[in-house]
Amino acid sequence: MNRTFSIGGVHPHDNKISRGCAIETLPVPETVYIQLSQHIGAPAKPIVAVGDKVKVGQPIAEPGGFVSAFIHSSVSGTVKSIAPRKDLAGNPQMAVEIAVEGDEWLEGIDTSDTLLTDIPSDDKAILAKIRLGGVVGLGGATFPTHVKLSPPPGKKCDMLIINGCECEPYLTSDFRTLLEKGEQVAVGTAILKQVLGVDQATIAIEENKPEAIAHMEEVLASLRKLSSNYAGIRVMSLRKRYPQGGEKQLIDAVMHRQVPSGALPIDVGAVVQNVATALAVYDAVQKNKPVIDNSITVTGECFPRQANLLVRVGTPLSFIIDYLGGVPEDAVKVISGGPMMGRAIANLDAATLKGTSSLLFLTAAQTSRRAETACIRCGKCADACPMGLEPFLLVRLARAGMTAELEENAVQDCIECGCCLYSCPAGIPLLDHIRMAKGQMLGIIRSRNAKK
Amino acid sequence: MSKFQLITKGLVKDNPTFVLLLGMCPTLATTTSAVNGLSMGLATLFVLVLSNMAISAIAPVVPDKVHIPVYIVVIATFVTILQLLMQAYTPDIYVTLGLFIPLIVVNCIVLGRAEAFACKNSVVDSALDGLGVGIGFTVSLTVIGLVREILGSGSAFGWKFLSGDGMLAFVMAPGAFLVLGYLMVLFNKFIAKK
Amino acid sequence: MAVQSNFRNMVLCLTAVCLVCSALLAGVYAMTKDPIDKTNAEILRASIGAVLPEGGELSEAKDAEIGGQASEYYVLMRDGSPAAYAVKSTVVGFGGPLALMVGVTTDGIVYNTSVLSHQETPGLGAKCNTDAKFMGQWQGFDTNSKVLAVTKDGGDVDAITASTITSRAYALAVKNAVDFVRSLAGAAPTDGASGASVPAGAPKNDGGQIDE
Amino acid sequence: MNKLLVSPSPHIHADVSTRTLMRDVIIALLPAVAVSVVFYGWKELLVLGVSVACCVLLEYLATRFLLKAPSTVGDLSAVVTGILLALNLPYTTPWWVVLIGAIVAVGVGKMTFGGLGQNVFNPALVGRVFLLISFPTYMTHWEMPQGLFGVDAVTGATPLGVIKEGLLQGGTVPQLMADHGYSYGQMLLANMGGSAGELSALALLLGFIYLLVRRVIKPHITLSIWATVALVSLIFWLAAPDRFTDPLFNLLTGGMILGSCFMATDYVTSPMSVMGGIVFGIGIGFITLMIRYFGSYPEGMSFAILLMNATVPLLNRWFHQKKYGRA
Amino acid sequence: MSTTIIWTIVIIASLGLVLAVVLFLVAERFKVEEDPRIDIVEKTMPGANCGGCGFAGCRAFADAVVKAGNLDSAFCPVGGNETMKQVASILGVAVVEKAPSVAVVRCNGSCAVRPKINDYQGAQSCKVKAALYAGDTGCSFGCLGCGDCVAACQFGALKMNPETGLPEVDESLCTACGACVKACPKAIIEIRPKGPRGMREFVSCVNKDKGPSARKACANACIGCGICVKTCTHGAIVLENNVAWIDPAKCKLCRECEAMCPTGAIHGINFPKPLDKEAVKGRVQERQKKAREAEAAAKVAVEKKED
Amino acid sequence: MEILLIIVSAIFVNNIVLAQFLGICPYLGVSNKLSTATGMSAAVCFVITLATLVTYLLNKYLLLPFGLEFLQTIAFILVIAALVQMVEIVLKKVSPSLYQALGIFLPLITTNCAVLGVAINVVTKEFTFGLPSHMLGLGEAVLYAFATSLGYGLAMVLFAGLREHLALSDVPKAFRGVPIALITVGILAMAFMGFSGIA
Ligand SMILES: Cc1cc2nc3c(=O)[nH]c(=O)nc-3n(C[C@H](O)[C@H](O)[C@H](O)COP(=O)(O)O)c2cc1C
Ligand SMILES: Cc1cc2nc3c(=O)[nH]c(=O)nc-3n(C[C@H](O)[C@H](O)[C@H](O)COP(=O)(O)O)c2cc1C
Ligand SMILES: Cc1cc2nc3c(=O)[nH]c(=O)nc-3n(C[C@H](O)[C@H](O)[C@H](O)COP(=O)(O)O)c2cc1C
Ligand SMILES: Cc1cc2nc3c(=O)[nH]c(=O)nc-3n(C[C@H](O)[C@H](O)[C@H](O)CO)c2cc1C
Ligand code: SF4
Ligand code: SF4
Ligand code: SF4
Ligand code: SF4
Ligand code: FES
Repeated sequence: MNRTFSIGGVHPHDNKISRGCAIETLPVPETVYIQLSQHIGAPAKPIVAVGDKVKVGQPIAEPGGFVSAFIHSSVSGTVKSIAPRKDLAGNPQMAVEIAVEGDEWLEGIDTSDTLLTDIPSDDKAILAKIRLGGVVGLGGATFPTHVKLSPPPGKKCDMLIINGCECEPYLTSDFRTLLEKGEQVAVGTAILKQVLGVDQATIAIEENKPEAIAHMEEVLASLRKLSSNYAGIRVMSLRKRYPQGGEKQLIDAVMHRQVPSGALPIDVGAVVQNVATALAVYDAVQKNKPVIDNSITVTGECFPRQANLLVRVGTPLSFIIDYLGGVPEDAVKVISGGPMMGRAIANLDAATLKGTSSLLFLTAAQTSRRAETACIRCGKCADACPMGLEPFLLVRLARAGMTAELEENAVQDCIECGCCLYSCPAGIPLLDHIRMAKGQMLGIIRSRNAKK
Repeated sequence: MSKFQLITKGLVKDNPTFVLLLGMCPTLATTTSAVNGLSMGLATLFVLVLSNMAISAIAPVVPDKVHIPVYIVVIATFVTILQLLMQAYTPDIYVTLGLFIPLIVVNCIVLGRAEAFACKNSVVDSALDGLGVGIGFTVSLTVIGLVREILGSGSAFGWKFLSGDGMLAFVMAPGAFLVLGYLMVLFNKFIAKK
Repeated sequence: MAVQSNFRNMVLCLTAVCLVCSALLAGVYAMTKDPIDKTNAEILRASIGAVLPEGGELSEAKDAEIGGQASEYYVLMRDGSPAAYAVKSTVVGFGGPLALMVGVTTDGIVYNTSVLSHQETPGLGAKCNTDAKFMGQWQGFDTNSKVLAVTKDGGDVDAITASTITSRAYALAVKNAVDFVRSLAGAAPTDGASGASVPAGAPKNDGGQIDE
Repeated sequence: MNKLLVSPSPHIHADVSTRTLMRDVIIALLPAVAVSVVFYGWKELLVLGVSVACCVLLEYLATRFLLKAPSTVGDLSAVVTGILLALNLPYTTPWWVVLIGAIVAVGVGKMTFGGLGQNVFNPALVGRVFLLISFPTYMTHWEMPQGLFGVDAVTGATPLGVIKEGLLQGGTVPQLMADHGYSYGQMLLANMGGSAGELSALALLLGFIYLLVRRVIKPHITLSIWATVALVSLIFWLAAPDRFTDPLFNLLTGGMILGSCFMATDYVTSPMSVMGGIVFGIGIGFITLMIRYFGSYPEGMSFAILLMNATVPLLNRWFHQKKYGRA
Repeated sequence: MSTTIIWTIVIIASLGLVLAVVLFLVAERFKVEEDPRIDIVEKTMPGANCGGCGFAGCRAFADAVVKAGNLDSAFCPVGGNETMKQVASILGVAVVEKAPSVAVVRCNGSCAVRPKINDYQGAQSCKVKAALYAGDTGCSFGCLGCGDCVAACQFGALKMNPETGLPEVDESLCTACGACVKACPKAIIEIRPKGPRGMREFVSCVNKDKGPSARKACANACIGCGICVKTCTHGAIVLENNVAWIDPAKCKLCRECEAMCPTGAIHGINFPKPLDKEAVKGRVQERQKKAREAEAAAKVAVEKKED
Repeated sequence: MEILLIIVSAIFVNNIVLAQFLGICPYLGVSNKLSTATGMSAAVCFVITLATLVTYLLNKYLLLPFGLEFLQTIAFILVIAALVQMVEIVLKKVSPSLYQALGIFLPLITTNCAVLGVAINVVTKEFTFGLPSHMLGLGEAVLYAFATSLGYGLAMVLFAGLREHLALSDVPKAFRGVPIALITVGILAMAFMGFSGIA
């Protein structure tokens, strides 16, 4: 029996209907809108002006703080405007509008397909490249990778985990990346391993992706023959269970360690990076290629054409959709990300971000929420919660505004995986309320810590 | 407040049972039938009126720090007198109500009226106040007793209209709570119209 | 409140109130003592009278041990010799002690019974004090020909529906009384007649426990 | 598509609903219902019919007129309550007593608290215990129909009642068991006497397994009741086999199976955490045996469940799910 | 008999005596430790415990003002000046009157003028909705309509108007406690001085979008055109981030801005007479024309001088 | 065995609140929160036990010898009132923390009829416990009083748990507060009837 995490979890049907679609490259649109806030932390500050000519891979914004990242132009052309533009939630966000002219890349970027397996030995230089390449976590949180790779002094990393779980239904871009760019991911992993100074790295893949597991084992076997850099990297097959890909759950599954509440993975000696992040690290370090594009799964039973696309950052969603045949009649909801954690899109004119991983189209029958009825205290939400929380209780407390009790019952630990709401037979909007309560609680905790 | 209001306020506005929630123990324990409820109510009324009068008479000279013990002594005296009288003249009722006769001493209604009203008002007003609250208490207890008797024994004021028994739970402890609970809802809804 | 407290007026006031109240109480007590005694006596007499035939002269209470418990009985003297006995007999019923006054004539026939106090369930065991059929069967119950046990146990006492326990206790109380009267008369206890057996050394049989 | 639908994640939902859960419980109860109708005939049907109809009707009326909300009868929980109440009553119960029971169960036990999910006591048991106290005659006395398995069923008492009475009269357990010809096989298949739910342990267990397979309930509460009953009665039985009945007898008689499989497991009125559930089960098992052995009621399952229902808020407070990353 | 009576009296009286002594000791040992004024002040407070004053409930307020001995930094918005006067008299200090205030909803994008472009499913809460997306309409600033503010108001002063989909304030009930302001994730509600006889002039919109997109999203939006600023002769209107705001301290309630606003985003309430838009408009235009002429004349004069 | 019977009988079978109807006012009044309910229960335990001890002695050595049983009510209540006050003083002085936890409930207890009720019951009622009915001896009396107050605590804590739960439930408006509390106690009392006859 394969390993898995020890608390909670659910088994939604995985519906990976686009798993057979090879990654194809989407044409470059006429205009891209590159948002200045594509990562957790402070928005980047623009370093170009309206009218400037830019090339592919040219930095157009620099970090706006310690936890922040570079942003590069994904196309070549002229900067048309730097102004608020509605993001996919419809909220105005600063974005750089670039009219595309040709496809001219910045010098120094290696656009060839050659696999470079020799890893530079200067860790500082590697980190600088990662930082300058604007690499952020592509597993969803878009946390600047160079920050994650510089653990605070005194904290030692025992294990690097490459997160290839892709436990969300429908999503296949990580899977395709592993199949098609397995070598690059492996090299990226070796780079990360070296920077972190760890001996062990695990590429964790769920058992429903046997091709990827086999492929990665092959790739690693051949790489190990080339260099000792690749010793200590292994592939681990995990049982299929959502949210296996959640950092905390993955650490539990792989290392049998649990990250204490409020602590970081590094506190238990773990660093988790997504497969696509590893690829981005490879590109940045070996090829000098910053994050200017990423793979996006476009899928949904009602959608006419399944696809995994390599898309330039800043491409309008409508461009992608039109390219594949337009929005189907019966789709009511378009989701950026998976059906469990993704965000419903309110505005199809918005553009992609570095972290966009999929566009999922769902019909009313698939997605409609059940009418809310009374909680029957069945405990299914608590059984499902991978953090061992009691969502039914948290919601009762949240509705009554009982802050002290909410903290006691660890609302701040919720990872917003959605297992609770998914499982509830009474259709109670558990996570909606918990998310609010959690936000409020984190605010309280933060201000309390600030006072101390 | 007019004298009339003094007497009637206990029925609805300051109903000791349904509004003030005082004297719950006799309310629940002695209302197995309408007659029992009525007797308990009257017994309490007797003590209420007399102790209210006595206390309003002596209140002006009672030092503040001992007023509770003094009032308790006064109330206990009347309760004991009541006990003796009942033993002598209504022994049946005395046996039925049992422990709850001496417990009138600690019935919060009695001490409550002493504290809240008698010690600040004239003897006559205090007597009327005791009478009013006592009537409210008596009526409530009689109604509760009546409902429990009808449901529990199939009779009303001892007159049997069902050949068999009623639902026995109503003459026992659970029924007391249930009847009071539901009557309270009805009271709030239809009589007090809160 | 009008008066400021100090040691002297506090003590004085409370003591004075106590004095007055106790005097009042004492007065009422003195006043009601006779009526209370009389009422109690009347109740007793009524309960005795109800279970004994008319006429004759009733003795004072006499102490005795009945059914293993300290109790008392009264003798009805007619023409200088005992004609009947009123025996107070207490057993444990369903809900607690069940105290009866049992009238037994010297020839072992139950004249009548009455319930002095009980704690049985209203509507069930409590019917032993209200159910005409149940109460009626005791009048003239001849212990020489009938067995003092409920029909379920092979006796001749019709139990109250769904209250066998109370009925059994009742029957036992009567039996204890009859046995006592027989022992006064020097006769054998009813056990022989009924054929019911008292398990030897049964743990609580001296407590009026129904152990048959 | 003109307007995009927007909602917070997750965007898909498991295909269980309150209604499907309740439907599964009803399906699980069908074997027991069938057996009882076969054995007791139309009288049992009447009890079932009155109980279910009245529960559903009352829920409908209460939601519409008391709560002034859309009716919730569609969730089928009132049907479950109705069936369980009926299975808890002797088949001879007059229809109007069943009616009162249903009114108390749904009216007092459930709707007064606000309907599905809000009640703290098991509604069917509130109904049953109310009837037990109010109409002990009907609830403990009935005539038996002709036995199907060649058993001479003449007395109207359940094995538990027979043993209790017999012990009071100085009998011993083995002697009473032999006198009445009780056998475990018969108790498992069809144990004549008592309410419909005490009839066939096997039919009930079948339903229980169905619920487990469908993942409607988890087995911890039921198992902890059984374990407690078995263990405690074993101790008593070994100490005084004449005075106390044996574990198997206690597991197979009375409302033990019905109560432990279907009534103690009611979501609404049982603890949320597994540990709490185990303590809950231990409490039920223990109190049941104490009442059976020492109380004046022959059967203690319903009281035990109701009593432990009252402890559920405390158990929920004291026992929590194991949390991730917390000691 | 008589011994019984004597013993009765002796025992009860001596019990009373002992008790009195004990109670005296109690009285001696327990002097009041807490400032009794805290209780008194607490009793005068409205007891809503809403926290509108900035303290954790009425008791905390009472405690704080009694300890401080003055009312300089304390004001109970619920009880208002009435209560504050009473508290002041308890503390023996003077009270500074505050202008009575009331909550004002600064969004007038009713369902009719603000077409929906999205549907929403989820917990009916503005906060949840706001965290998710900008709102069902093109306006990312306007009211979300789930009524968090209504739920927050302890005084029942807010109600959702189903027709407009916007909350409405019942001024007679509103105590200006500000709970709704805190509850609204879109910062739409503002506490404003009530104004003379309740008359108030305010911009009922907070849309910071540029004119065209604001207009596209909502017909009643403030488009930041600045006409009102130009109209107001008292300098009461500030235009910032494409949205106007009227300073109640400077506003003279002339209603000229209201008449001039091209979208109707400016609202005047509780005025005795309805606004005759055309008349006021004419008047303002007249004045502006004159001003322009005067200016032009002045310019001409200046130019002439220079020449 | 007898001790066990006294305890079981006092806590479960004849539960002071659910079967004897004593001390209902504070039972309904201070059971809103589990923490207060626990504090109140502890205070009641202490006072009932102590008061029974004192009144038992008072009755035995002062009232009975002089034939003054009729003074039980007045004498007991006086003593109880004084006792509660004294406990308050002593507690405040000896253990301020305990006073913080229990002291606030003491004034409530004076008018709690459970205290007087148990005191009177102990000296007037006959008890059986499956034995010949008899009056309680001093040891039994104190044990009985203590067990009874434990029964009060049990009923109180259970009830407080239920009420805290109900406070967060959607109880219909008309039933909220005292009515639903009463109905809950009613059902609880029904459940406690299961213990009847345990002896
Ligand atoms: C404020 C903040 C600070 C963080 N600091 C660190 C850090 O110092 N070291 C580290 O390895 N990860 C750090 N992380 C990254 C988190 O551990 C985690 O990888 C990230 O939030 C994404 O996880 P998720 O996608 O599971 O939510 C930080 C994250 C946040 C939000
Ligand atoms: C519920 C949940 C599910 C997740 N599932 C995945 C996943 O399937 N694959 C993945 O790479 N990251 C997943 N993540 C994000 C990881 O927690 C983690 O942030 C990420 O692997 C860190 O790598 P990155 O910094 O390279 O993005 C998930 C996070 C959560 C909270
Ligand atoms: C609440 C309740 C109270 C009862 N009270 C009595 C009673 O007072 N006396 C009695 O004999 N049986 C009483 N019983 C019935 C006994 O438990 C038992 O069922 C009955 O006595 C058995 O006798 P039977 O053969 O007449 O059915 C009561 C039962 C219940 C449920
Ligand atoms: C597994 C399960 C067991 C149930 N058991 C009962 C029961 O014993 N009694 C009852 O009235 N309802 C029962 N119900 C129905 C429903 O949950 C119950 O009426 C609620 O207590 C009503 O709020 C059960 C439901 C489920 C899913
Ligand atoms: S969303 Fe939060 S509460 Fe819900 S299951 Fe996931 S971690 Fe638990
Ligand atoms: S899953 Fe839903 S119905 Fe079940 S306990 Fe959780 S919130 Fe309640
Ligand atoms: S409307 Fe707002 S400010 Fe006014 S009382 Fe209600 S919450 Fe307070
Ligand atoms: S004013 Fe604010 S809180 Fe009120 S309904 Fe609108 S968005 Fe929600
Ligand atoms: S009457 Fe018993 S406590 Fe109030």
